[in-house]
Amino acid sequence: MMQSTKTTLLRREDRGGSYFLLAMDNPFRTAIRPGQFVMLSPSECGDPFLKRPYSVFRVLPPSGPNGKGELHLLIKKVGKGSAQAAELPPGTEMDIVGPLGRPFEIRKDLKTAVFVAGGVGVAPFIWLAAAKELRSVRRIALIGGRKAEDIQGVVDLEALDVEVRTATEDGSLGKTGRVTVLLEEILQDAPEGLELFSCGPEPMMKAVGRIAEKAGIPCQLSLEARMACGFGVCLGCVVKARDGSYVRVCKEGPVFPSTKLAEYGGNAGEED
Amino acid sequence: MMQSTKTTLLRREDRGGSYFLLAMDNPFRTAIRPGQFVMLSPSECGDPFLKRPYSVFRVLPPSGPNGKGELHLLIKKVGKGSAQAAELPPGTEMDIVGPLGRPFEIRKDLKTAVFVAGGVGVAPFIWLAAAKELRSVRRIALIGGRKAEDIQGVVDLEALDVEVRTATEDGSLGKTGRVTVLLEEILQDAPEGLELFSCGPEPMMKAVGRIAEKAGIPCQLSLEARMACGFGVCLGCVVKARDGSYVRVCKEGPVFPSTKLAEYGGNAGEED
Amino acid sequence: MGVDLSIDFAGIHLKNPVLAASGTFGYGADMTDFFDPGLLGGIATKGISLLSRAGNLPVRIAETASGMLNAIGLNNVGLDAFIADKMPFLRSLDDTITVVNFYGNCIEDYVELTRRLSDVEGVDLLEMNISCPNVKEGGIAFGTDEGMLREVVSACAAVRRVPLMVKLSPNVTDIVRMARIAENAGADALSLVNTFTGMAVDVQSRSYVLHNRIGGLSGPAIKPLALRMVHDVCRAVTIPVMGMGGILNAEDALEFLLVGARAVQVGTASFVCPTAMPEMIHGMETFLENRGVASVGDWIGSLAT
Amino acid sequence: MGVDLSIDFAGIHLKNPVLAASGTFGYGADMTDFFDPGLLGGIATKGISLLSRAGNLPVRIAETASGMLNAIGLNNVGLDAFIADKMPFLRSLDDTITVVNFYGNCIEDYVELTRRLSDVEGVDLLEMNISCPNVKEGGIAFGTDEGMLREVVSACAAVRRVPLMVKLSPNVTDIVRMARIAENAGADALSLVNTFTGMAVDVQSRSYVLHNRIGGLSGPAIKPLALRMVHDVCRAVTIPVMGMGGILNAEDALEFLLVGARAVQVGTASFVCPTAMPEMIHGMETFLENRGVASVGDWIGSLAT
Ligand SMILES: Cc1cc2nc3c(=O)[nH]c(=O)nc-3n(C[C@H](O)[C@H](O)[C@H](O)COP(=O)(O)OP(=O)(O)OC[C@H]3O[C@@H](n4cnc5c(N)ncnc54)[C@H](O)[C@@H]3O)c2cc1C
Ligand SMILES: Cc1cc2nc3c(=O)[nH]c(=O)nc-3n(C[C@H](O)[C@H](O)[C@H](O)COP(=O)(O)OP(=O)(O)OC[C@H]3O[C@@H](n4cnc5c(N)ncnc54)[C@H](O)[C@@H]3O)c2cc1C
Ligand SMILES: Cc1cc2nc3c(=O)[nH]c(=O)nc-3n(C[C@H](O)[C@H](O)[C@H](O)COP(=O)(O)O)c2cc1C
Ligand SMILES: Cc1cc2nc3c(=O)[nH]c(=O)nc-3n(C[C@H](O)[C@H](O)[C@H](O)COP(=O)(O)O)c2cc1C
Ligand code: FES
Ligand code: FES
Repeated sequence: MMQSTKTTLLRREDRGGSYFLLAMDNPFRTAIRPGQFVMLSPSECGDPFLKRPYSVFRVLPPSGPNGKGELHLLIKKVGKGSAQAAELPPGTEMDIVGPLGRPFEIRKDLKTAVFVAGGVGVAPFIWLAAAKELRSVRRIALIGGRKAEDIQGVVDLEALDVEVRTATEDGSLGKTGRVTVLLEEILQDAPEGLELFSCGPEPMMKAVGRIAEKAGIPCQLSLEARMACGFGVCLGCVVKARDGSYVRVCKEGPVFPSTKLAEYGGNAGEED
Repeated sequence: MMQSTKTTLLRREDRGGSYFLLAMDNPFRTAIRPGQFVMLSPSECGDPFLKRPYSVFRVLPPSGPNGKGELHLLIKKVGKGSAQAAELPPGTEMDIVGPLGRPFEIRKDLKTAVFVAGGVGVAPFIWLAAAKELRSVRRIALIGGRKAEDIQGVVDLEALDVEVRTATEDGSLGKTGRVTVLLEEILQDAPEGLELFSCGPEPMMKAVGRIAEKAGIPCQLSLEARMACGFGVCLGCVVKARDGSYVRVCKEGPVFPSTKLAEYGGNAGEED
Repeated sequence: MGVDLSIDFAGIHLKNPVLAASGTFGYGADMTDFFDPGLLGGIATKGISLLSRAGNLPVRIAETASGMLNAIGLNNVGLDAFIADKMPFLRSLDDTITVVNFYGNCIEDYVELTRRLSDVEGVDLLEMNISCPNVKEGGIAFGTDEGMLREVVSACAAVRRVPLMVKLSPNVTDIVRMARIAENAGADALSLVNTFTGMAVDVQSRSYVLHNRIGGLSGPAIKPLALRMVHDVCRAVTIPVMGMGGILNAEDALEFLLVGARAVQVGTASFVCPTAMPEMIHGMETFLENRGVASVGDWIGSLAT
Repeated sequence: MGVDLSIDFAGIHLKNPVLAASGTFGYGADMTDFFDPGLLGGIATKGISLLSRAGNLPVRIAETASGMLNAIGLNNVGLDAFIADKMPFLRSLDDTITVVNFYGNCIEDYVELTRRLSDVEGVDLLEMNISCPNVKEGGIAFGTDEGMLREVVSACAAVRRVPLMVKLSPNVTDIVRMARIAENAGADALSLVNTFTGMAVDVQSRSYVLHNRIGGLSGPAIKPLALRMVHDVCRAVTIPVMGMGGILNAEDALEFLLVGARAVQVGTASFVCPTAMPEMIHGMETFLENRGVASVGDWIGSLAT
């Protein structure tokens, strides 16, 4: 059940580079599933006009009888809204809508979950890695970025016993190159009961989708899109499905099987 | 010399009812004259869109070698901008333009200065009362308002040895009735070298102007108007002069001799 | 206590004058998590065409100062699916009226839609969209060309069996003229405004933001423009007017009513604040009650002139 | 380093493409406390009429979401006082061009103003204001009626001795059509947009906010609308276009240049931030330099299509 409500900023944690974590009261009555997101208004005035979508990074359970629990978001400063969010003092009340969207699906027979993340795309995998259903599953996170500061979430994932491998384009951390290089390595081992979960820049996800489909491995992609509402009514956030129709990233997504999407995987998008 | 600059909010002081005082760094190089105002942006985002004009209530000199001095404004919460200003945490940076407008003129032969203020219109009189040129002048402040909480600035004025008399329409403080009743009393004594200085709601100032002109007493009025720029270029803030032309409240004013204005004093505006 | 918020609109009883605007509330069932849509005076559906339409390629939206551009391109399920799949829910909302916004490529489409929608149980009001700036074919021309406007409205008015409301385009030199033409051609009511044609470009990529290049501007940015148009049209026609454009809260809605609109539609506000409409209804009630206005009908058109 | 910001505009050398918009910068001397007006590419004066005008009764302005309405009503000192009292300062700004915005009640006024202003030393460009929504007489009709537009532009073009720029009204169905008419009638350049007609009402007093009832909307709210119009006009005419409407910063200005404007005017931004223009010039330079664009001329019209 979606709610439109308010939350209070508890603290802000600098994560290096242009990344930061916002911890706020979890105002939602419904449990948040991994892959779901919220629409957050980083300012109390009408500027910027629209809320911004952010993946749920982590949820902390209520502590104490009246505790509300905490909701954490990992945010990269890229424009007006995120820059404002980076300046909010603790105690700020913010408008928030959530939990939104279709979460990751976790198959019963999943044996090895590989998270392929680019930059801030790592955000949903902390909460996914923490999922009860994944406790006895081997979890590997492949994180890529331009430079070291773009490799986020490593400590958070390792704390959850996830195997983390990293790659940077400038070689400043982990392997030199793109995250897809790490993925090809994993696929050579061909682990059993494998599924890919990917989130990051569009070209990266297209490449991941292609690799997955070539290898015949199931792959779920968490997409981004410009959103006006976040809950399915504006039809602004669509992406083309393989059947030619448009599907809403905020409602049918943000998580899609790669095989559902026209421009991810298959023969599409070979331009990368 | 006007400046467009930034200032930092130092503290906010509740003054009862919907009144509060904002203390900020005085960012201006030029001395601020009594009656001048500033244009203040109460928010860092573009909403509300325009700055708001506020009279200078008090200026504190720099203390210590690097001190900037302080600028104080007395603000009444009436709408969006003032409501936002009331919530700003100390430390907030605000855009500010000033000092603006024509100040009160202080005649050499002034013996008794009577300030006639309505509500937040008392704001400019604290800084006027503190003026060097007025030190040896008898200063009387007549302050009116609807109820007790609307009578502001009394302690500030008394601290400057100003004689303060008050009137409220509901009788909750001072005389019951309008501030003009207090004015009529003063005029019966007909003190020597008298001049009126008035600021407050339009109907009040119109009445004061009329009384002054009937009694042949000079009177300066500090007007309000909706302003877009505050420094003379938009021509939005005009008021009709007695010669039929329009004069800018932000540039030729906000302080005008009552005799200059078409709708204040003289035979005009008898509707009150 | 209790302010009477109900109003008669073109012979239809509205329990309150707040309706969801077309294209911003789906087919009525998408926002039930946030509030009971049965609280609304009415719901205008996404624009329906004879056949389903996929709409425009993304990017479809761009944020602007106090507003947004959209180039959805009338993405909709098509008439048959609408009647079969979407009407049942709308019909279930007893005293919340259903306004079906519809759109054609040519006069024949409009006429057929009018005819077929008139027969659908539960359709209270037809809203003819001749003003969508986001589709390449006919649509927009009907809204900006006087002759075509007259023709399409006359043709539909002749076959309507429920009241026909014409939704006017603001992208014209003289909207009052268009309003009069629609009235004379037989419209039972008018709604305005649709979105204003606008554009966004990105200096980083040196390209258009929207795939469609142009989009329709909505939200608070357009409120002063919409309010002027609603004001002028209300003074020029005798049929009722539904006003919209940038309404965020009760005060905004009361402004449109003050200048003469008999009801309002609320669009973009619901994206920013999903509960804007129920809060607005409540706020209107409180405001009118505090001012001693017994019925919203007394407020409508009561601007001092 | 060093980006060449200079540009040729209708045969006039602009040292940079940022000009103060008419009605928002007085006669050039009011904002010297904030910055040296000689930094600007040019200054468009408040609209000048043959005789001085007092303008409209207050209230003249109303704030709106990301914008403002004004109903100043062309309050100005009149031609003679302008030439005698205001031109000396403008003339003293060596390489900042003087654009005289002017306004008449009838064709004869426009012609006389064109003739007389052509002879004034230091006037570089005439900007014909046929689009002010805030005066009751002729002005606005010239901007929205095709025949009158053709007539007034032809008449003035015939007597001009400095380049004549026609400032178009956005309150039309098809601004491209108006642009072509002005071009064919002999305009040397176009500027757009003037303000959009809007209204504000106050629910507390149940009355109009502006004494003039309607006013012109300016500021960021209109930027997407203005940008679309400038884009379309630039593709339709061969004479240079000066773009404006809601420009606040370098990025906004670069957007207008990107869609084809050869220069921009900045209005309302100066009220909100008196140093917006010099900051914008600096910001444009930095942006272009970072992108390796050597000359602003290379940026103009370089939108990927
Ligand atoms: C489901 C979902 C989950 C997300 N989760 C996260 C998260 O966990 N952490 C995080 O940091 N970000 C996340 N994002 C992205 C985030 O929403 C954007 O970075 C944010 O909206 C940017 O807002 P802004 O005001 O800072 O930037 P803006 O000023 O709005 O934009 C900055 C620049 O980015 C471009 N831009 C903005 N949004 C998009 C877009 N959706 N697609 C392409 N270009 C765009 C703009 O054109 C502009 O050039 C998510 C997005 C979606 C849809
Ligand atoms: C020279 C000058 C000095 C001033 N000094 C002070 C001061 O020291 N302290 C102080 O509290 N206020 C002062 N004011 C008034 C102050 O500027 C306004 O109260 C403020 O702009 C309101 O902003 P807001 O956003 O809170 O209200 P808004 O939301 O803008 O307006 C609230 C209501 O007031 C109306 N309104 C707003 N401004 C005006 C106006 N100028 N005239 C008539 N109606 C108006 C609006 O229509 C609305 O109904 C001064 C004004 C001027 C011109
Ligand atoms: C995303 C979106 C989709 C829209 N779709 C339609 C539509 O299908 N038919 C229509 O007549 N108007 C459509 N509109 C216009 C709205 O109904 C309304 O006229 C306009 O948005 C102005 O109101 P607002 O400012 O409250 O949003 C749409 C508007 C938006 C923002
Ligand atoms: C207060 C004010 C006065 C104006 N006066 C004039 C004028 O005299 N002549 C004119 O052609 N345009 C006038 N304009 C319009 C501006 O020049 C400009 O076209 C418009 O404001 C859009 O630009 P902006 O959004 O940057 O302000 C005026 C605008 C404002 C806000
Ligand atoms: S963001 Fe509105 S439908 Fe997805
Ligand atoms: S406020 Fe702009 S001229 Fe006075």
